Amino acid sequence: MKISWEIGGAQGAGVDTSANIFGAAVASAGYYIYGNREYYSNIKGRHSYFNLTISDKRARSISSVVDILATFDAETVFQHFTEVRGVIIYNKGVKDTKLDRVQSMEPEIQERVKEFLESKGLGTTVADALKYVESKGVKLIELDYDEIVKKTAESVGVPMSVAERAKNTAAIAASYALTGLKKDYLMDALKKTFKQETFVKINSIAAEMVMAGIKPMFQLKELPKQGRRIQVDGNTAVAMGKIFAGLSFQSYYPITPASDESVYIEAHQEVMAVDPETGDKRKRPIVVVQSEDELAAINMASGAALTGVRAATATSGPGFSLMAEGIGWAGMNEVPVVVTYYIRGGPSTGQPTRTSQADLLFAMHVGHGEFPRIVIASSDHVEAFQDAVWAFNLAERYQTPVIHLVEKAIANAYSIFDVSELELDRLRAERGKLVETPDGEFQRFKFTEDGISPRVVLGKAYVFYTGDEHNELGHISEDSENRIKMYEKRLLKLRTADREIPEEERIKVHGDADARIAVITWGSPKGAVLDSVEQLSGEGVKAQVIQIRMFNPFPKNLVKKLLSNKEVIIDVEGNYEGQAGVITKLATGIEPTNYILKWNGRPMTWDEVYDGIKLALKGEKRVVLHGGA
Amino acid sequence: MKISWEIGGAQGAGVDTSANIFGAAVASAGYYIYGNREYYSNIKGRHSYFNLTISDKRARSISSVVDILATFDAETVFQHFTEVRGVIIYNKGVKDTKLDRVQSMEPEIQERVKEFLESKGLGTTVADALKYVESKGVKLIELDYDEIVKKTAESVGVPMSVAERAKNTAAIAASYALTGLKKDYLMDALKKTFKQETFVKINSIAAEMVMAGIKPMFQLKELPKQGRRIQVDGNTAVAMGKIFAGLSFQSYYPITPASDESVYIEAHQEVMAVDPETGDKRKRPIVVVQSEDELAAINMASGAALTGVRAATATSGPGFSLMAEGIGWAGMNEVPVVVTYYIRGGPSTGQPTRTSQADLLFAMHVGHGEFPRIVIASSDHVEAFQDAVWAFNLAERYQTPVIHLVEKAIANAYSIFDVSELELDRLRAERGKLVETPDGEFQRFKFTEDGISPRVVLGKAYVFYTGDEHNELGHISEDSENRIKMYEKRLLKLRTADREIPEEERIKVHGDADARIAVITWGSPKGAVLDSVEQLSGEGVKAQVIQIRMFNPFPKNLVKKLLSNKEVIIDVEGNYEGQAGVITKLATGIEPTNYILKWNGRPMTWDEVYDGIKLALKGEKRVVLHGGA
Amino acid sequence: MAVPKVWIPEWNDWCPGCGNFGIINAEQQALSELGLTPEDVVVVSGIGCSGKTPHFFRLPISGVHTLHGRALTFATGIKLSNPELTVIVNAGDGDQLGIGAGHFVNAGRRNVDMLVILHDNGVYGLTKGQASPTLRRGEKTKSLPRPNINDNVNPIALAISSGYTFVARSYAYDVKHLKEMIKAGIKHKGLALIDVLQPCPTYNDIHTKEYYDKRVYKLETEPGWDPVVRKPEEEGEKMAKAMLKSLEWGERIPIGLFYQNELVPSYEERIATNAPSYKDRNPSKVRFEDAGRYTTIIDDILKEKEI
Amino acid sequence: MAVPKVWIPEWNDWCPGCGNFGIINAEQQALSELGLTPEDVVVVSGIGCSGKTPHFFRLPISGVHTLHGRALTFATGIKLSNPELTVIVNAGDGDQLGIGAGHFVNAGRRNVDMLVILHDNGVYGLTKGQASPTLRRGEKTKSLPRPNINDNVNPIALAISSGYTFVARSYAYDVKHLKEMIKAGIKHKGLALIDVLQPCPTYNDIHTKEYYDKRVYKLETEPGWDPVVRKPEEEGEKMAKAMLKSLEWGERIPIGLFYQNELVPSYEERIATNAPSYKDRNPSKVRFEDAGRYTTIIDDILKEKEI
Ligand SMILES: Cc1ncc(C[n+]2csc(CCOP(=O)(O)OP(=O)(O)O)c2C)c(N)n1
Ligand SMILES: Cc1ncc(C[n+]2csc(CCOP(=O)(O)OP(=O)(O)O)c2C)c(N)n1
Ligand code: SF4
Ligand code: SF4
Ligand SMILES: [Mg+2]
Ligand SMILES: [Mg+2]
Repeated sequence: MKISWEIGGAQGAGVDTSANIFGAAVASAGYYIYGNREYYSNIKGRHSYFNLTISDKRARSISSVVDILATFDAETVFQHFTEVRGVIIYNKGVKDTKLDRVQSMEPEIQERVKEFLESKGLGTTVADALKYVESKGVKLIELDYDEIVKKTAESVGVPMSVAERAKNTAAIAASYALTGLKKDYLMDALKKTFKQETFVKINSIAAEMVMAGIKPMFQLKELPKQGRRIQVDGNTAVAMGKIFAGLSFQSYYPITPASDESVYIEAHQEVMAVDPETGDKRKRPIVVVQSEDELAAINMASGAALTGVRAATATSGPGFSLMAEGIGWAGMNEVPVVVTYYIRGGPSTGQPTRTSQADLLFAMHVGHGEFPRIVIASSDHVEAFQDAVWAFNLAERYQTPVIHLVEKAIANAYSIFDVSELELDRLRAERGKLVETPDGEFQRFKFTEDGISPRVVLGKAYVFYTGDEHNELGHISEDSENRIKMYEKRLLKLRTADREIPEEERIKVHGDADARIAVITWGSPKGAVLDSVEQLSGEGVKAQVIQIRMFNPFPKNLVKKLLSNKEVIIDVEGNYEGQAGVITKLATGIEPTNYILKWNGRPMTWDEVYDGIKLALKGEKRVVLHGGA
Repeated sequence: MKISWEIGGAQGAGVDTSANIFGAAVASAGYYIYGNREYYSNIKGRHSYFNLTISDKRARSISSVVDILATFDAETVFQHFTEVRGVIIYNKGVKDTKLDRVQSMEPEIQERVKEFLESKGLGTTVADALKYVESKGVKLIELDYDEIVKKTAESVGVPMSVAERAKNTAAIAASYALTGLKKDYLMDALKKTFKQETFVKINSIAAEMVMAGIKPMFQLKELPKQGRRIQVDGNTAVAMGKIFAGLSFQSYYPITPASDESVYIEAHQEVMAVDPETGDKRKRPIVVVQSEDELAAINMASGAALTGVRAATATSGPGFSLMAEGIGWAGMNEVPVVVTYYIRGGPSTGQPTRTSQADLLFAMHVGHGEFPRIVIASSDHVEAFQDAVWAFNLAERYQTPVIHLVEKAIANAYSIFDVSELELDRLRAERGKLVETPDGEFQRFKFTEDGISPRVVLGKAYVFYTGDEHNELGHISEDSENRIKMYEKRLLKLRTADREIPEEERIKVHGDADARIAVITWGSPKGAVLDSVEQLSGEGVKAQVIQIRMFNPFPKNLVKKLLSNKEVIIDVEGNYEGQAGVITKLATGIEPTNYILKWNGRPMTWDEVYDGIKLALKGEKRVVLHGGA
Repeated sequence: MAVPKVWIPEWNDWCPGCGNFGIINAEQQALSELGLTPEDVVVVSGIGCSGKTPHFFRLPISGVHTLHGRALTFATGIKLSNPELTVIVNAGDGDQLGIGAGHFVNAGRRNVDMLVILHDNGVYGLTKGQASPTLRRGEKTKSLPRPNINDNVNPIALAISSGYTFVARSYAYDVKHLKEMIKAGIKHKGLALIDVLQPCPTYNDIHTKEYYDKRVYKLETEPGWDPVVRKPEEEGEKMAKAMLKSLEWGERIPIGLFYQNELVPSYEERIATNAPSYKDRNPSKVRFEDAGRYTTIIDDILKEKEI
Repeated sequence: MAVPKVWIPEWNDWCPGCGNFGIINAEQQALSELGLTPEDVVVVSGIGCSGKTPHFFRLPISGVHTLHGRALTFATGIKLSNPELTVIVNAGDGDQLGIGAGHFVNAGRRNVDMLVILHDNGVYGLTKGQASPTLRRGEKTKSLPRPNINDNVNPIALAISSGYTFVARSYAYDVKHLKEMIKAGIKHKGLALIDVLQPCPTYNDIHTKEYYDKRVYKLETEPGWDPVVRKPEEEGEKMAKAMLKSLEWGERIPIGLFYQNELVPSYEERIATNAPSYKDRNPSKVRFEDAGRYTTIIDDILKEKEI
């Protein structure tokens, strides 16, 4: 069972809060949710929307087809009406609004909507768009937002301006009424959100008012919940993972969609921990520095890492570009530092608030010169947490920067899942060859069989670091023979990692092992891919999904083995070049036979992937996805 | 006929000047020269040396085996004695110097020399090293530098401190005497260098004094010279190419080994040119800005390019890392800007004064997001000039940043060649779709069939640029459909370039087409590869050399065709990963069978490549070269 | 230049009441009043709410919306290659004093003839209101979880110690004053900075219109205030006075001209000293090719290297 | 900490007569006289001749030779993670005021308790003598093809306007004075800068030993010179005085303390206000794991997100 709900309005008009209230209500009734947030690089006025999948099982993707669309304004109707198959909730007041009066809509989009409506022989008002959907069987729920606000204000006895947000509650309440769930959950959610009594009152009254007039469309029942469930977005999941794993230093420079992670950590600058010496619970501090730029951010983190703390930074494309030199220094000096790389639309400033998977190859090659860059990628919120932990372990074990890829589509999306999925008890700290009590002269860059030297922190031995090529003591060396060995030593660590880290941990395999079709994917598309493959499986088309979790060192033997008996290999990813496909080809010699690609900045929906796979199976080599307003 | 001459001494003690004087003398006699300069990242005191190949034909590589070694100090003897097969010229005063007293020598190197001498049952003085080589048939020429200085000073009537540099002249003069060439050329060279009469006198007297006592070892004859010849290093070759091609704006931040290019341009801030309107010769200015950092350098150049001037910057690894974001902006805004990328040893600060080819993959992927980066690489000084011109044409034609790779081994090496090789008459300016007199509204990013839009410069039409995704007018657009098209448009230019630029121009093929052996190479190793293949050819081993000049767009069809009938494919390059091999494999599906790699910071010599190829043919998969002190 | 047939300004998506409206209005009025033909104007901006300025112009100008922190560097390249253009930089306080502080300082060393408008709103607007480098320690604007722990940078003192030759402050809601400052800044020969106090009603709930309205006063009304350097000897003293004045912040906040010194040669003049042809040959107008043939006479250069 | 069995200092490859020798000597003497145990000292450096400083120490310290322009950022990370360390930054004028100017300025806003030693030689030494940001316009040092066309930056004024709380100048060949300044800078609570006039005999043929020897005079000998802020009200006036003084350059060049203000809390103190546990728990010494098990109690955090 899955319901797709969408809500939209102008940035700053309460879309997020509304989506959260609605989500919380539904989740309290025992449902799982996956939610995606879309917004412009703008503070107020541009169109933003939230898209939720509600499910009795764990939800992991959104859909192109919307069951219930709740709209705050005319633009939302114009941008989304063609997606809806169930109900549209709209404001009576915008019915006559003409397309060309919606100034916040970009001219290109207006143009397209206009063409569409005209091609159907319709005019260009909201009413025309609604007429179109109605003809397709979509139900319309008209609310008079102004009237609702007025009535609410009157009944609570406040000025209309104070009751303004009752509009939003009206849209949610109408949506909620359609689910068939008992109203208590919504009322609780409103209470939790609005805390202050007057506001709770305003919103509860508005909700009751609206719900009274709406008949349920679905018959959702309350579901039993076992254990604890949490709702987190990707930024929070990573932040929590880092904190759990002992993060003590985080530097960052504000950037969308990375900074919310750091802001979250800033708000949790002290965490409770057990002191191993005494067994007591004590608070420990986390230093968070908002630096002057990303050059500073990466280098501060490296500096911190040299003192032995777990140190990280988080950024997105433009900031990551600026970190290239610093990451190289960390590579040269074998510094265990973690960079959480939130991928957004590039190149350059690109589409700051939209998703992308186009920075994979850059992450693999960042910084001049050859050195080991470990690259991992999370595909959902549970992995985002776990990989944040994993990243620190890898960094300390292999003494090299670890780049943890998380896309905007994960960062700003959220899911509800059971805490048990995090497997907190299974997670262990690995500190590699850290020497607690060094003795005598310390060769920080000692040559060893596996390329990994014993490590000591600043303040515990006399150690030297330099970005120049150096000898085992860390002093500058230009000797050509030392150069050959020290250079090789660093790269040897990557081979050691390749030998030590089970390839099974570097990919996740889903679906049917005997299938003749393989789907390669990574990161945020995974949920959509699994849902589409599940659907296809129901239709008798079996496929095996290979989700790549670590790109460097790449699990080449296992991937090669898995791919070698496949007839069709479909690479599904959010970029133009098929970058994971490129890496796969290079590592295994096997090239995908088909590509399903998307670079319009919107996350993949499960149904467009489903359609894409079908097209691929019909022989289309390169399917480009267009979904999402 | 080839003679290998080497001279060494402490940084700051006149090694370069001496090598230049010697080279000029020999060149005046009609010989070609290829010279390589090695030095530490240090101003005074560390070991530096110059290695020259003198030849009657165009010289293009250096050799591991030295015919004449001229030494200023003990360290040079210790560092180089094992390379010599002909003569060592040394200072009597250092004979008793013990290895462990040479403080400027790095401990690792001292250790190795010590082991070597001890393994031969010798002590560790200079005399011991000399004894060893003598036993191998090497001749020794002992000069008493102090005595020479003293005598010279006396005869000119100046204090000894003024005649100090007579030492250097002594070493050169002894070397020159061995060539058998008539002394006038040396005397002329001394005159040209020292200009001031007293110094000319000092040095001429010292030279005469030394030459008198030395019998020629070679019988070099004066050779006839036709046409003009020039001697240029790589920095100068690129600078000249840029100036020729109309460079009007160069920004840079000092960095080895790039800044000499900009310093040269700074010294030529006005050049004579024909004014097309009047036909008159008039000076035109070149703006050179030493910026505060490399972020500024790339962005100033992009800004300049928007006004229609030919604009460039030059840097090396650390600076290039800092340019990642700026290059992305240029890609996004379709700015024709040229970045000359001097590759030195990385990662990080690495080996600032040593060569490398390890930044190729980084250059190919620099900057977050997907956009066309055109990457070309020069393999010698003539190409360095021509490619500087080519780079501007490519940049203007495809309206995208062009990265021109030049390694330290080209930048700081020089060759003597005939001006006619530059083919100045053949070189033409291509400005692509530049619109001189735009009319009405200008769509700077107009969609076109080939992805290339008409371009207008700032000040001639109202145009907009932004690093955000934009519409045809250059205004920010987040529309998902515009995104798909505009993104594709930019990448389409790469396909257009791939279609338009003849693949024959993107590689150079040398040697035997029917050979079963192919050697893939690029950049500075080319000379050594050609010389070794020539030698092998004389021995009946035929090979075809494929020199890659353009990595993006890669000439995949031609390379594939050339490789498809080969049994052995040897990739020769100056890095660890075999990066050109990686690119070749990805583009053609064909992987090199063997690798000859070098990453110790020293350029490849032709004889070590020769040995390497032989080892490869014997089945060694991966030959790692160690040559060079 | 032909005026575009259709000049449709972009929809302005700043928040209602944003101080940026005042800035763009003053800027447009200044350009009009100076009678500058728009084709000669290039507005270069950084990244942030302020960075969108050129897109929102209602006058037909050209706009270059660059990278965060880098506007000054692009502007420098543009101006030096085509000195006939009027180049104005609009960028935020985060942009110029945080990530771009290195360029901000070093631009002072060059004194290129441009005007820099600093949108000083105390926050990182477009990234949702984090503290910018002009927010004072202890201040807690809307988005901050806790009071700001960084000290602020003083843009006036910083500009003066970096070598800016025209340093002023204005206020976004005093459009007339700001317009006059902009005109003076454009007319000034050399690098001009106007620190514009710009309320951000969305995120900065401390430095609001109400806050400034009652504090701001005009330096020109201060008896004896004369910030213009007329003789080299006056330089040090006028700098120091301006710096001292710039520390005044509290119940009274001065706006107006803090310092001006046209005795310092512009970078363009300095280039012309080294390359006299720069005086009368605008690099962007020199033709380096003639029907594809390069016009450079490379012979002299080759000769230097002839062997 | 166990002293290394073999402590062999690296061979020092600075040019004979380089001012850096004076700096490293003074620095070592200062550390010895302060009785600091070397294991607690980390010398962080940039790139350039000056950047090699930690490698050339004869005292057993730890050294972090970082990137060009970035020394301050690494140092900040080190110090904040282990506040018990004594952190000293040695870096060049190109390093700190050119490529690193953004960090130089923004470090002032934080006031982390560290000492910054600026090797002020007027040139980019290691890249062969180009003009650095402290070289004045019109000066032509040995490697320049033409006189410098950039104005210089005044490190003293820049530091003060950026918020440094200890700002001094010294001279590489007055090792005693420099040593005392270094000691004072280390003892100062907050961010300290010492601008060290450092002759580069190889490339700077203007600002030589001879040049400085006859110009340098000590501020402490100036009657009434009192640069220390003792009450908040004095701040503005003392800043302005220091700035005015910093403009003195010519026949007389002042060295000594220009400005000091310990009333400003250090960044460490500010962090402790937000996270009181920082006061007594050095992050680098907190154990986040116990035999592999994480010690963090994540429950409270999970609870916030429970649905
Ligand atoms: C290199 C880089 N880092 C971070 C960002 C994200 N970013 C966009 S706007 C902005 C801050 C804007 O603040 P400010 O410069 O004060 O401008 P305002 O929005 O306040 O006008 C930041 C940090 C970016 N675009 N590029
Ligand atoms: C990003 C980057 N750009 C350029 C360089 C090259 N570089 C090495 S040292 C140096 C300048 C050194 O000057 P300064 O900082 O004044 O130090 P000094 O050598 O004078 O002590 C430069 C530009 C570099 N290492 N990294
Ligand atoms: S966030 Fe602030 S600065 Fe940005 S547009 Fe809104 S009010 Fe203006
Ligand atoms: S170049 Fe100058 S600064 Fe560098 S070591 Fe030599 S004298 Fe010192
Ligand atoms: Mg701001
Ligand atoms: Mg310097």
